[in-house]
Amino acid sequence: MINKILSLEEAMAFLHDGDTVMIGGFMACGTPEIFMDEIVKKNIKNLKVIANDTGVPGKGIGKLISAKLIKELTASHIGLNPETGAQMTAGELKVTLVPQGSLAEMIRAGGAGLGGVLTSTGVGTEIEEGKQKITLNEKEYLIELPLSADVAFIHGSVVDKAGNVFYNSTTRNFNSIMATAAKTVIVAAEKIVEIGELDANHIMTPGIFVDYIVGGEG
Amino acid sequence: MINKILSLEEAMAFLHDGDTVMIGGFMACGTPEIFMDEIVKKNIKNLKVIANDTGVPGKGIGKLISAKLIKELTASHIGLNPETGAQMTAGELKVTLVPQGSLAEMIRAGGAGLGGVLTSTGVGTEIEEGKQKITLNEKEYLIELPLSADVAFIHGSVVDKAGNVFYNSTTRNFNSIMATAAKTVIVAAEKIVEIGELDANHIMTPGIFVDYIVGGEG
Amino acid sequence: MASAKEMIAYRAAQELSNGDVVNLGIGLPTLVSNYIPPDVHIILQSENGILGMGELCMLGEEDKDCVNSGNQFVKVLPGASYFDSATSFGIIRGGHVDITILGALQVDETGTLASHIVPGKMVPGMGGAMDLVEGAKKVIIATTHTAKGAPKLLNKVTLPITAVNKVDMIITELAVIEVTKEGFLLKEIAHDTTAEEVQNLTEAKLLVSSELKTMLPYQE
Amino acid sequence: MASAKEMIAYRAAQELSNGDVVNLGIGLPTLVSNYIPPDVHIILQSENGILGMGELCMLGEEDKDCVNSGNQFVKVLPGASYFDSATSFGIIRGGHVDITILGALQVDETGTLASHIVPGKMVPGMGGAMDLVEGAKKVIIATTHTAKGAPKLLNKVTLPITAVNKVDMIITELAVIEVTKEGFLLKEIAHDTTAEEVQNLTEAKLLVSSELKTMLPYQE
Repeated sequence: MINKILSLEEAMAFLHDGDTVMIGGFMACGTPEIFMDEIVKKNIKNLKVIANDTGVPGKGIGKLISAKLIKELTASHIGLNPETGAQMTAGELKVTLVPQGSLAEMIRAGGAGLGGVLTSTGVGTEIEEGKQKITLNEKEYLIELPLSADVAFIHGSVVDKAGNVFYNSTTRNFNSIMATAAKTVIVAAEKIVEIGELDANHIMTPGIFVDYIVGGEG
Repeated sequence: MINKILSLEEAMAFLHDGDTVMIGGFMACGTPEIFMDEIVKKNIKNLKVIANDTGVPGKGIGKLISAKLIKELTASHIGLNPETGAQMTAGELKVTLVPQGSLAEMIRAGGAGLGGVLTSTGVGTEIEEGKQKITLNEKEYLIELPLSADVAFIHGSVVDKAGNVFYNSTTRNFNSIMATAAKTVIVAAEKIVEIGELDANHIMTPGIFVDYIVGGEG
Repeated sequence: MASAKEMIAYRAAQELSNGDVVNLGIGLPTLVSNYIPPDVHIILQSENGILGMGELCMLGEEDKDCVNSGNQFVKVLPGASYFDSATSFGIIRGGHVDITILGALQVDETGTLASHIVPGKMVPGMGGAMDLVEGAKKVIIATTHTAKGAPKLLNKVTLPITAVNKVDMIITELAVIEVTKEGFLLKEIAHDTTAEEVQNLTEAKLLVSSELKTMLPYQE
Repeated sequence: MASAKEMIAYRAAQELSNGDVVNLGIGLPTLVSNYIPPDVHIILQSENGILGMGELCMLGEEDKDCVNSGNQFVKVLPGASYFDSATSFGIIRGGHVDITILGALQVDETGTLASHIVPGKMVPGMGGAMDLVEGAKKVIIATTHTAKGAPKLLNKVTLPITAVNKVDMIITELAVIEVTKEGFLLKEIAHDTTAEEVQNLTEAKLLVSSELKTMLPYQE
């Protein structure tokens, strides 16, 4: 069996300046904080981040915002972090806002090898801009394209040594779909267990999606 | 709390001649057999069935085939039930074959309110026929449209009285996605438990998708 | 004396029926759950991944892993379930939410809504609002009738649009308005106002229902 | 003396590396799992919803809920997981299966495959084959070199196509052939044959590798 467990330092070697990075969590719930801290510590810059939101200042992705490490952001909501809006207004940060449900489907499509999905969400709004539209049965849809990333940083509540992940309660959110959509997937585990300790029925992300495991989260 | 538990007889009142019906299972594993038997008993005809396959003679959807109750079939595989092929050849049964992964996405799209999904599966094959194609970044995709049904008959290993479903092992297959894509969803439960007995983290189909529960399966 | 927000939330709660799957937006709509009649059992969805959400946690009751979409610690009821964001918006976009109650910056007489952005001022992003308004079977806007005296119920939305022709009903402290093909239909007014007064605070023309009623007054 | 099928399965098994996620088609490809070198640990996917599939069950070992895609009772290994069909084909279509080994009716020199239908004769349907061939990182066809003497490796597929330009490698009892942009490249031949004999049983032209090797002979 391949050893997937790395130290925080080893794991961070997979992230480089300018990479496209998916970061799990919803308003910092289920965001892998140890990676946020380490990215700040290592000062890895010009990141293109795909995430639901940017948390709040000092929490979750808010840490990367405060340290001005993000160059481009794709998210559904930035309202609870005024620093994000300020950097956007100052032209330091390029923000692409995407409806939350479309964002989830675009990430899923990236992981599932779909060329895109058709959604009526956003039809008739600014979300249409630059997107291809299609009419089926007299209803208009936007073609939303898949998203993928160089690295996904996710949170796991219980992770076995094969990389199988169980997410507790509402920490699942974007973590399980992001695990499918990046070249390198690194999970911050609250608890690491032996292979076989997780019930095969309760595994939410199969281990094949997880490249590396770092302990010490949460 | 609304009572969702019905007798087999009561549940079958929701199915009518000519209905479009989704039936869960993969080669009869996870197919709700009590409903198959009851449909045959009640002789409900001219059904338009959406399912992965038609099982084998005498098992799963094979029971409906043997009784000649299916008029139109959308499936990915019929090879292990020679009666299906015979009825097709005799012009008694209209069969539309769909790649298994596309079938799963089409059902999911039906439940998730997507207008369709783009897949390269089937490009350059007979599957293209009658379908809209689209080229994105120099790659061709088929637009696969959502599927939905009047009634979905699914199997559940453990079902609580609110309709939350846990599927054991490989019985999940098409059951969980079909539960999202039909007007009326009826689950054949192997075991019915009180509300709260299933761990909220282990529920695979939230109870809001399940209209009725029938015990006595498996 | 109840505040306008309390009055709106109270009235909106009366729209909910037993068994409804409901998603409440952040802010005023969240208050609705305080006023649901005791014999009405609804299933609250939170788009970050809960069906069967319960009350906010009191201090000391928090489970660090269980929050609502407003990032508040919440309890869940027996029979609740958790899921990921793709599944959550499958529930929403797929029409499995019976009612969503949301706030608004502007609504117009075609049911078009602006709720997520004020260019140059407030740029929070749409979060889940666009999908909710697109996908929920019934969309109720719960909002103060005006913004510091300026009408919010317009002939035509001027702010960036959140969703086109999707609002079914508007509940304010002054009125209950149904969005029909003919435009705004005034169905109820508060006991201390008149249809004329409501019209004066509304840019779009109000059709007055032949069965105009008095809004159910707020009760503790 | 090993049968052609055993020889093919044995050779195909040598293509697997430690950690590979592998999906084996029904029939001949399923035999491959019997010949995986003991130091190679792969993760078998079954498209009905398993990662980490183990051996077939012996009589009396069956769990009625746990079958493979050929509807046989199987065991699962520690670390296995179950999932639904949409997730399963997300794994397949999304390129998370490293290798799929499948049978074939015909393959042509462009890597186009026919495997699922013979009009008027055999109409089983494509099952998961179209998605597997489309999505797997590497597609290996494990098949007898001919069908009762008739070539299966053609200039151009004549049966209904399963997937276009997707086959990477073909393993038969006589040869190992790589599908390159220039066409079929003969890389290995069985110890008891010659490149000429293989060419005689192949419709399409074979380019012979400058490093032509003898196939690893079958060992128990």
